[in-house]
Amino acid sequence: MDGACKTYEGGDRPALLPTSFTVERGEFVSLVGPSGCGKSTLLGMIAGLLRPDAGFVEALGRPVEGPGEGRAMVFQDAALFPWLTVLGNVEYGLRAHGVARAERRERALEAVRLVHLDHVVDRHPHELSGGMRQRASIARALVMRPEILLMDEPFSALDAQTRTILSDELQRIWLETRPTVVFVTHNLIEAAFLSDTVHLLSSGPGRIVRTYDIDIPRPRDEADPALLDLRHDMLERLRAEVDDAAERRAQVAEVVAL
Amino acid sequence: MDGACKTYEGGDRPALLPTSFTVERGEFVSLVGPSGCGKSTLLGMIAGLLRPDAGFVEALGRPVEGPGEGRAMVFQDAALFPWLTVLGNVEYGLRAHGVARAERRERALEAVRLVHLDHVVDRHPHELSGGMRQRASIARALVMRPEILLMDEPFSALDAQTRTILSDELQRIWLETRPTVVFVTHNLIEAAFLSDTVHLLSSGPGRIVRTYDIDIPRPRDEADPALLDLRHDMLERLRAEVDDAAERRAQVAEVVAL
Amino acid sequence: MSTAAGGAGAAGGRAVRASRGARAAAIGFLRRSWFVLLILLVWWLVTAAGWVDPYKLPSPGDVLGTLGTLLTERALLVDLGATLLRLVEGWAIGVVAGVLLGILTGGSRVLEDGIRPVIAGLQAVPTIAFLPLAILWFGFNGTAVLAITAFGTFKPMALATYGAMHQISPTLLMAGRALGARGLFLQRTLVFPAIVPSLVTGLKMGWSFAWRALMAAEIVVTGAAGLGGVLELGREIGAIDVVMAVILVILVVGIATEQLVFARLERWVNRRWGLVGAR
Amino acid sequence: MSTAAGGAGAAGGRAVRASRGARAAAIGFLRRSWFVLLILLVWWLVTAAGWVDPYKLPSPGDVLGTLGTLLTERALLVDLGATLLRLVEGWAIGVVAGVLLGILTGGSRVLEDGIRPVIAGLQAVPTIAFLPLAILWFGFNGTAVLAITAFGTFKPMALATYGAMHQISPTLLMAGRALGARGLFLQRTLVFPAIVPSLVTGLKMGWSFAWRALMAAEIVVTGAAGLGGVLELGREIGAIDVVMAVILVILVVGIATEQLVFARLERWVNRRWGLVGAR
Amino acid sequence: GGEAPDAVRVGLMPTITHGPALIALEDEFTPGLAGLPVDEQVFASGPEEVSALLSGSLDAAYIGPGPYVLAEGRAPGRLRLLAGVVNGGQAFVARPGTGIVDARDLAGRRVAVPAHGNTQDLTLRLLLDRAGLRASDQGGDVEVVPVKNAALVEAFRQGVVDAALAPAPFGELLTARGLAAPVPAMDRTIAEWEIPATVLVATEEFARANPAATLALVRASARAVARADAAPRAVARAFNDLLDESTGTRLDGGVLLKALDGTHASTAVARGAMARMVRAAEGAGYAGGPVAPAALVPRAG
Ligand SMILES: Nc1ncnc2c1ncn2[C@@H]1O[C@H](COP(=O)(O)OP(=O)(O)OP(=O)(O)O)[C@@H](O)[C@H]1O
Ligand SMILES: Nc1ncnc2c1ncn2[C@@H]1O[C@H](COP(=O)(O)OP(=O)(O)OP(=O)(O)O)[C@@H](O)[C@H]1O
Ligand SMILES: [Mg+2]
Ligand SMILES: [Mg+2]
Repeated sequence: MDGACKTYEGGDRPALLPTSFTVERGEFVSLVGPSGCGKSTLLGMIAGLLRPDAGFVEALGRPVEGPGEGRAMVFQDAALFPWLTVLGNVEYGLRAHGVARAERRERALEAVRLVHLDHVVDRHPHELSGGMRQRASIARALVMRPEILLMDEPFSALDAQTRTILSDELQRIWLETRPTVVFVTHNLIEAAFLSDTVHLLSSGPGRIVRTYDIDIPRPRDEADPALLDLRHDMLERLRAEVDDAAERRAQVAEVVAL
Repeated sequence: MDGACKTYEGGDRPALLPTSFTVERGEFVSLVGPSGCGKSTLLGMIAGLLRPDAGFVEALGRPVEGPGEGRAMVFQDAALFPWLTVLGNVEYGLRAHGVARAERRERALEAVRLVHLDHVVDRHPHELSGGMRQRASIARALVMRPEILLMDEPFSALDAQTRTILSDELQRIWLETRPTVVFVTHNLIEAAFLSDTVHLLSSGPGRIVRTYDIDIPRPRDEADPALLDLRHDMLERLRAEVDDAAERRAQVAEVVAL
Repeated sequence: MSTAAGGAGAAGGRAVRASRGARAAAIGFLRRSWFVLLILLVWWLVTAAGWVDPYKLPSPGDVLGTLGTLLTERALLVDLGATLLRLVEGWAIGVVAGVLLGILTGGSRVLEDGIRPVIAGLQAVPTIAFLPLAILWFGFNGTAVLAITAFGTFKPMALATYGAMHQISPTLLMAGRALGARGLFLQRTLVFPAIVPSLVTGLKMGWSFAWRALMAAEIVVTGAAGLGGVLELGREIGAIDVVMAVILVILVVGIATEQLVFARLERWVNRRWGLVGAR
Repeated sequence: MSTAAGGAGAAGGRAVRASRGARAAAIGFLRRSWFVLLILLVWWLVTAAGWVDPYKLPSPGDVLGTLGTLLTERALLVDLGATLLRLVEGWAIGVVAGVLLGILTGGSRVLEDGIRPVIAGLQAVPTIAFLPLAILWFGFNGTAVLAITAFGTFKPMALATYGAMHQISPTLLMAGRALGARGLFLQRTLVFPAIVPSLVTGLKMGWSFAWRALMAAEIVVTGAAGLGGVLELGREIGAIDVVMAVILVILVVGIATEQLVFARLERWVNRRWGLVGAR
Repeated sequence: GGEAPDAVRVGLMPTITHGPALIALEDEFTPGLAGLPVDEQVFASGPEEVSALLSGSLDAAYIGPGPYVLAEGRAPGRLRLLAGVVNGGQAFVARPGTGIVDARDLAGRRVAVPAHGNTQDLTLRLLLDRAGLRASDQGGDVEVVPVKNAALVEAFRQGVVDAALAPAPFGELLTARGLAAPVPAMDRTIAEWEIPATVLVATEEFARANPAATLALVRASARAVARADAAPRAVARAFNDLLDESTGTRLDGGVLLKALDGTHASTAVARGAMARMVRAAEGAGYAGGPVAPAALVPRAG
């Protein structure tokens, strides 16, 4: 609880300019920006999976030197291990940390229950729907009891309805467990709906061009007009940001489709 | 010019109920319908690539017994031969028909000029953009001087702008050469913009549920309000048609995105 | 596409279906075996008509007769057993060694870049060329043959492992690392299972190379029991029927292994790894 | 990702870049050859220190010396030439026969379903097992060896062709048929070019099997000139240095073929077929 | 073929028991046979020569009686026995310390022969038979192990086998290196049987079509046999020359001469000896069919 719990100063990667921002403990932050602007790169650095060329990342008061240590990540395509069952997937991180069998099982079942997957613990990933897979992936991250949860477009491979349902569930889970969340998405409504803060990144060499603080009380409703206004605002801003004509078209199409 | 130049009576394929329709010589007909309703199957039967289980297909006064014979086809993903240049691809059908080298070259160059690809005749397909590839594919069909041109979602793999440009070009080419065209698409605007007649197919077991005759004079403009009205009409009709809830959602999303 | 059968009346439908099933099975059998039957027929005709010297091509009956004699009098099953034992042993050693080397060194670019070209180079040399070395190092006995078989398996397995490791989804690796897996735990619980589907294909390849190395070696080192020795015996005494009988045995073993072991293993792995649709 | 170098001043930039280039090349070389160098060093140390019987492992120098002697006195190049000629001939025959069979019969389900299992079965039998038959049918001379080499190549090539044909995009086939291509024209101008990229991989596989079949055959049929004969001779007179010299020659030839022929061919085909990104 | 051949293709093996063949190649065949030049081909083993003869790539060959007898059983009447060349030429040796002095001591032992069905293999079976023993592939307890001549030294050094019936000069070579000792009792028995080491055969087809050349071949071979019998040193030299040419090594002249002691160049073929070979082949299950007694008698014209 010592104020700034995470700071980032980016490297000189071609597509990511030096970038700094801070996330308060327990805060839900979204990163939004055009494709290829470096959102995944940024998240990877926070996770400790990528090393910044310059600058540094600090999490929970310590500099990030590798993965793990209270941070967990959820990927766009779930990235479940196909040879393990749902339970096996959820237990994996605990096994990696040498948690004893009994405790492992118990914690995994608890996490699975949290995402409403207790009826399919023995299924393999290919026997699940896309939404179930993504929920398993979230359970796999939550079971680590992370203080920081990193999510890289976790819902973008899903259809609109499943997406809405999972957004709702994520809000519920977040309200229950209150981890710090850094959430990457293309979906402005999603970002506005879930977050305390939304950072807008620029295209090309990524950097933060605008920050929105969202004070709407939770639990929120996706149809809330305040959210729609906010989305409109962000959309305008994004349009202005995407300078290249071709990119703007693609971007607009993408956003309209949401 | 003997009135009904093509008649189709469909087989009992699980996903295609017996279907009949007639296309006048020189007419531009579009087939629109939900995914999996049998549009490609139908087109394949007209092309002579698939055999109906029952019923028969007649083209140019003769029953269809195999591919060729005045019919040419354009596929969704262009389906160019990657080992041939643009010119080689366009010449291929002529080679298959034993057309002499000199005539082949001349006709191919003419077709390539018609689709504005004369500057890239020596490139291979992977050196072309998606739109150029699709134009090469159209040239490959046109060079056969087909009386009937079959197009299976020829523009669906392209981005919105390229799509619009190619639609315009297709209209121009059609006005110049006036083949009979059977055009399959998901894009209602596209269908309305290009066609004399649009047949709406039902989902599940495919059959024609509605036929629209479009009398707007050519050349047309995609922004024509009459077209937009028509699209709205078709969209409503399609919505009603797609009964399964999940399918309706996907369908609507698809249509909205166009 | 069974809708075509839907037209049949309900009464008697079962009988119709059963006879149809039998007919379909018969057609399926013919479809897969007409060529074998054709070969057998031509073989039989040619030998029965006396068009070829039986010294050069014995009749199918002669070969079967010889096979019977070999099975009863020479205890061919002992030779077969010895060969299969050597094959499985050598292959297993080669597989384990190749996969271990691949996994342990495939994670590091420096190790892989140094070792992989050497193995690729060695794979370009027919394993049998190393037999003289093996005989000098391990003696003129089964150990040399085993070593050659293992070595013949080792090279393609190591190369298959390297290849498979390059195809692991980077996201999967990231997911594992993000969950705290590292070092040997990562290799054992993520890298290895991730490459299993590719390895199954590699196993068959390795088996094929193992057979080749083993047969070539057994033909030279003929001391102990083994099919290679019988093959060489047939050649030495000019008994082509013996040679063909042995080929027949290897053929049957090969097809049985493929059907009963590898095809099943592949199907099981593909199901478990959720690759059914992908193939 | 050369932006890192962008910080260097314009003056002297070229020199810096050149020396960097040289250093990068040196590092690249070391990266790929440290393991070879390590092996050579250990080999040299072990033999120089006298830890192993030179009868079992001659020193690198001895092997090179023997190689020199073989090259000058036994005209090893004649053997190498004879072997390579047989290899290329047998391989080419096998490739043409395998691909032709695959293309001509792969288009028909009946033909493929009958023939493919037979070839797959034969591929399970080491080609060398057919050598006694080949000797009886073709005589004890180069023809038998050639036949075995060709047969050894034929089987995997035919199987690779079948496999490749199943991977042809159905749309491409439909496109060709819609344009009026059929029969032999279709096979020649569509099916064949469409499978070329897969065949290039198959060619390497076939080459590998051709080498194996040829060496195993040459070791048995030692009459004419050939590396297999030299290898067998080395074994017979217990001259391990001769064996290792021959292995060295095969290794160099194998690596050279891979680098100069197959890798280039593959690169060319992948570029021409637009598969650069896909690999 | 019906047309006249342009050369007589004669096969032989690079062993010392083919001594007369080596001499014949050096001198006797040089002027040709009935106007035909001689094209010599060197083979590694008897079965290979048989394959070459039967597949038509060879007209005549110096060959061991074992492979000849087997060929007669499998392809009757295709070959013709022309004349004897060398008798004897094999030595029984045992590893020191095994205590093998007689055939009876071979019970439970491993004995090397060069190849299945070759002259030594058949002779060994005769020896075992006389001692009331059987080879393991005939249900007995003596293991007959095929070991190629070149691998023999290594096999003895590693103790893979206890004894060997080896063609000259490999038995003597083992003895000279101290890896084995002769077993005189066995050698005496073998000598009594007068088993040939090498005979001269031709394809029936060639002999019929070219009687003059066949006769010339037999005569030239007989002259070479006489010379070899008179001058073993010439044989040793011719052998070493051939060895040197193909492998770059020469064997110790003393060993070669000692080996030649046990050989006896002669055009005669002891009828009983050939019959014994047939019996051994049948006993071992090698014979593809019965061998006509007439095939065991040399027939030049
Ligand atoms: N492994 C890599 N090697 C080289 N460049 C990379 C690599 N990964 C990403 N990049 C580049 O870095 C830039 C940022 O990529 P990143 O994946 O972070 O973007 P993103 O914002 O996540 O995009 P998206 O929304 O499409 O996921 C892009 O230009 C990309 O091409
Ligand atoms: N080769 C095939 N074998 C079996 N069923 C097929 C085959 N091809 C298509 N189908 C089925 O036939 C039905 C019609 O397919 P078709 O491809 O004609 O649909 P479509 O209208 O073209 O759909 P889309 O808009 O997605 O291209 C679908 O239910 C499909 O699953
Ligand atoms: Mg990303
Ligand atoms: Mg379709």
